[in-house]
Amino acid sequence: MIRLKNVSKIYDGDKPALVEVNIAVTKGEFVFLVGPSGSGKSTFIRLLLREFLPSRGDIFVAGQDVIHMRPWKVPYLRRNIGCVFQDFKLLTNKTTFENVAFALEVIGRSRATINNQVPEVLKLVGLEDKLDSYPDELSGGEQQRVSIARAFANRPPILLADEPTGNLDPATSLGIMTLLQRINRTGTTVLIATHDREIVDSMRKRVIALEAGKVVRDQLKGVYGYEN
Amino acid sequence: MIRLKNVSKIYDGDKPALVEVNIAVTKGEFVFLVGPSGSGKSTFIRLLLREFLPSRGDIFVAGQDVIHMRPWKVPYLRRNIGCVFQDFKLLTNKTTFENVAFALEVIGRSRATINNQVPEVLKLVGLEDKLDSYPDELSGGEQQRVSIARAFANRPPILLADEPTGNLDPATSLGIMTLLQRINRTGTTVLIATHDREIVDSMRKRVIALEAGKVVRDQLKGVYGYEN
Amino acid sequence: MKISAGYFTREAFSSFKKNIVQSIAAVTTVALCLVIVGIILLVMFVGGQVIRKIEDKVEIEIFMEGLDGPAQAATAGANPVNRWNQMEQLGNTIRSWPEVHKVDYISKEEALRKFKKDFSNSPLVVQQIEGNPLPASYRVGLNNPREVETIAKRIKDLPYIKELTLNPDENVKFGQDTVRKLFQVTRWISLAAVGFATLLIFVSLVLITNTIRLAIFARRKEIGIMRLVGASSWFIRWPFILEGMLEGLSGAVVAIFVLTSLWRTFFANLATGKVFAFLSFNFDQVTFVKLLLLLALSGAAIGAAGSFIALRRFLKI
Amino acid sequence: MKISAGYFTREAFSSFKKNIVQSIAAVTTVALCLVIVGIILLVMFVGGQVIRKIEDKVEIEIFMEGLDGPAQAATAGANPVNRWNQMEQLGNTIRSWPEVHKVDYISKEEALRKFKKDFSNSPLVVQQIEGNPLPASYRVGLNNPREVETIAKRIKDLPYIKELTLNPDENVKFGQDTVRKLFQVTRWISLAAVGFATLLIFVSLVLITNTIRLAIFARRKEIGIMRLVGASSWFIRWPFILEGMLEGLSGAVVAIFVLTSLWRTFFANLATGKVFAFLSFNFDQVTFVKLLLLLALSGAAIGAAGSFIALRRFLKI
Ligand SMILES: Nc1ncnc2c1ncn2[C@@H]1O[C@H](COP(=O)(O)OP(=O)(O)OP(=O)(O)O)[C@@H](O)[C@H]1O
Ligand SMILES: Nc1ncnc2c1ncn2[C@@H]1O[C@H](COP(=O)(O)OP(=O)(O)OP(=O)(O)O)[C@@H](O)[C@H]1O
Ligand SMILES: [Mg+2]
Ligand SMILES: [Mg+2]
Repeated sequence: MIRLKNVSKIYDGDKPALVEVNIAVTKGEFVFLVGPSGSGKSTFIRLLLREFLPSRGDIFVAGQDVIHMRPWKVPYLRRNIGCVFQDFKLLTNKTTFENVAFALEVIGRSRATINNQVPEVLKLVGLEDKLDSYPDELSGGEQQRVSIARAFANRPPILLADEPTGNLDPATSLGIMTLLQRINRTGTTVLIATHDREIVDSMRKRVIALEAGKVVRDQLKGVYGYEN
Repeated sequence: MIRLKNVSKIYDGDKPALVEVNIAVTKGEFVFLVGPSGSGKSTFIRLLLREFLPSRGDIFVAGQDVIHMRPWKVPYLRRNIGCVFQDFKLLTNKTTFENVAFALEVIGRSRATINNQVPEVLKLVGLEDKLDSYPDELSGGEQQRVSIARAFANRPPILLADEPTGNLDPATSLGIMTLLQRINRTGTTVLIATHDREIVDSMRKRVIALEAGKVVRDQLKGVYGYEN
Repeated sequence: MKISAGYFTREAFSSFKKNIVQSIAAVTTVALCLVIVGIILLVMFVGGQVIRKIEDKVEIEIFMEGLDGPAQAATAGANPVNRWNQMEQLGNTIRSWPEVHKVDYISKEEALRKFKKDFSNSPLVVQQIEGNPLPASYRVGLNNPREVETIAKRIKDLPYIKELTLNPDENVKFGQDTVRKLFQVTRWISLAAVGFATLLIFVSLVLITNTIRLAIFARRKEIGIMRLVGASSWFIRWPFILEGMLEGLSGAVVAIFVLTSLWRTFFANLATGKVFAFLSFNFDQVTFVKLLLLLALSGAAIGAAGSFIALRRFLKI
Repeated sequence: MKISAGYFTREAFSSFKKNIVQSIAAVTTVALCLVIVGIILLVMFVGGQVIRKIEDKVEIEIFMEGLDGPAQAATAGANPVNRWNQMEQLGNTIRSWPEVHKVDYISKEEALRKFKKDFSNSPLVVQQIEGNPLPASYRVGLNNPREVETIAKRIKDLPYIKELTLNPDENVKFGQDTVRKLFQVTRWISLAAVGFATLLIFVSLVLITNTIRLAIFARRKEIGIMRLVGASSWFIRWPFILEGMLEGLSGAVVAIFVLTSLWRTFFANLATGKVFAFLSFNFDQVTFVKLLLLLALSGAAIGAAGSFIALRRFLKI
């Protein structure tokens, strides 16, 4: 489902953000991406979304060659990927409802379907009474949950989540993780970048650990594993 | 140093974000503010900064009546408060260095002092090699650390931090917390809204717990205390 | 794809409302630019008519020696009836040319009356005039005054002209120097007006697209997010284009309202008012309505095009 | 407070560079608006001179019966030398008035020469003229042609005028109707031009502040953050105002460059060129440079004011 071959990414600066990364994630897997701040987790996720291209290497997502893809095909790739962004990336001019609805409008869902599905999805993340709030009328955690709801609203085959519980209390975090696990069980490939040691340690899924852009560990049923 | 009397805050909607809050924090205290997502922590902090006024009640910060304050005096109040915002609030047009320097320029520090102090402060949060990066060239955790550095750059008597470690790995989080504790020991009043159970539980400081806008617990040497 | 026009329209309207500051800025810009351009076009139209009126005063005069109707013709010697016929024929020939708008006959009596009026200050001159030494003449008005030289030349080459005028070069006149100067001046003014109008239209285009570009630039993050969520270029573009059209159209409507008021209180009075009554230009409603429709259409087109252009750089993947 | 002007200036320049899209938009808007306004002002200046030239052609003519120098005066009866003196005196009196710009004497001979030229088409008329029946005359040019009626009336009330002209009401002339119409038309054109220029200036102000407002609106978050970090209103304002001034000034410089080029290739030629040579208006460099300085100053002022105004709503606590 996701395959990276010798992928390196060097931003304008000198220090590389990713170095020779080789990773394969098969369909239906549940993967944690861990690593200290600045180790390249977000870069990894943004490469899969083709937000930019890697400096070297090949990337395949959902059977498509991300690097040699025609520009006009990129939106179709992205519709196969639900993504929770670290900074949420909500449309500030749209309400909670409209933000989630947008992901469905993009793939041409009918109004009726949207009116039906969006409140359902928002209920799953506990925002059923914030449908008409704009992002800046929401608390940090609420915004994060809108972003999560939008990511899986159109049931994409791949779900990427960048620090999806950074602004959530442990109870809500656990709820979200349970939700993501349930989504994973329906066949969705899930990849989560996180700092939440508690969750990683308790769930015992595959863990890929980055450090300064290098994959230093790739472990099935792994743990967060950094010592303080 | 901080005193709230019967403070309530109701946003345009119906449900109140804060209900009859009575809190007093004395000079030099170290306080954790905990509570589930949407319980009013950020609202609490923003009220202290006079980002907006409460619907009811009185607020005193650094000896000043926040509510009856003349508008032109507000900047002077804010210069007494360093604040780490949940969404960082970095100036996107300024580099890391310039963002931190801004907090010093505002209080009229000389160029020499700024050139001297800013790199020092940034070193404390581990960003000594990101001085010239713009916020969108930084990872989430790096942005958060810039926000932290800016908050205490001018050594304010009060330091507020809204979820300052949400995007940081446990090791870096601990480093930041140690730093905040050190700052606290020099006499600075510190108030931290957080979801990080590990840190709250290990530090054993005063804990104020909010739930749906109400103070449900105010405990010296407390713990995070929410069960999953 | 099942993308409905309904969605785009809804989006465009709601975005127009939600970004009201930018919308108002765009609408104001379009409105003000179109008002200015509209005024210039109206002035050019009116001015054009005034210039035409002035140019229409250019005439060719043909002075004919000692001839004024069959009766007096007898005194002029030669074959008077024949010459009278020749004169009639000359008038008819000229009148038959398509370039000629009218041919007026000024008899000797009329010429004398005018002479006496002109010299009322010098009664001695009038006293000295015996009989009627002034010649009769034709005044030839042209459809296109700019053809005056050609037509004058053609008249000089007509048959009988030598007999009638004795010296065609002297007696077929059109105030050559003044006319040339007049046409130079009017052409220069027209050119300057067209140049200025073109400049104004160009400036308006730049200012309007500038404003729209700024408005869209401020929303580049929004566009980036839409991209990341999988929206195709056209899916993003349509609402923006419709919003641009809406802004352009609203601006045009405001401009039309302003221009109509201006027209009612100002230009319309010109035609009937005293000042320019002697020019008595007419400006039919149809032309005005056409102008307004043109403005509305341009407004919408500029708005849409402005959005389209401004979006380009943000829609690159 | 130890806030240095250096910090504000640095901030303004760096912000100008970092927000280059908005800066360019603002500079373009200022430049284009000032070019248009500058052209209108130049045209008004030139047009005003043309109108003055035309109005200067308005003259008062005083026809004096049968008098042309002491020699011929003898033939006119009465006391010829005395009348000649009166005529001289009349001329001198009028010439001494401050409103009068010049008094030209047209002798009988000159009048006759002109008459013969005018009637070259009617040799019979010229043949009939015996001796010189045309009167001598004064032509009075005024400093302000609009005073023509008053001055004409004053001339009619002068001593000797009855003896010299026999009938002052007939023989002191200034083409009353034409002159009135001319002044109506020129006043109307001037009014229209001033109105249009005012409108253009107003529109420019709105468009420029609009653009600056949009640019600042796009940065409202930035301003909000500065507030939250404890910046005072003026600390935030100064860099924006300086940036606005910088934009306005840059725009003005561009406009000045464009106008100077236009002036070189176009207006300057007018004065020497053939078309308007007969008007021979002069446009001194000093006026032009003054105009340019005015533009530069206005540019900077508008930019600063625009920023100041646009900031107000974002600086409320
Ligand atoms: N646009 C950019 N330009 C230049 N450098 C960048 C850019 N984005 C990220 N970087 C750098 O690349 C490195 C990796 O960043 P990345 O965002 O992938 O880290 P991360 O693992 O997500 O960290 P965090 O946990 O703090 O979010 C960081 O050092 C960061 O400063
Ligand atoms: N500007 C606003 N307008 C309306 N409602 C608001 C606004 N800001 C916050 N709220 C609501 O007030 C409540 C408290 O918000 P607040 O941001 O204080 O929560 P929080 O404790 O910081 O939550 P989190 O841990 O998720 O950041 C939430 O339900 C939120 O939706
Ligand atoms: Mg990251
Ligand atoms: Mg919060």
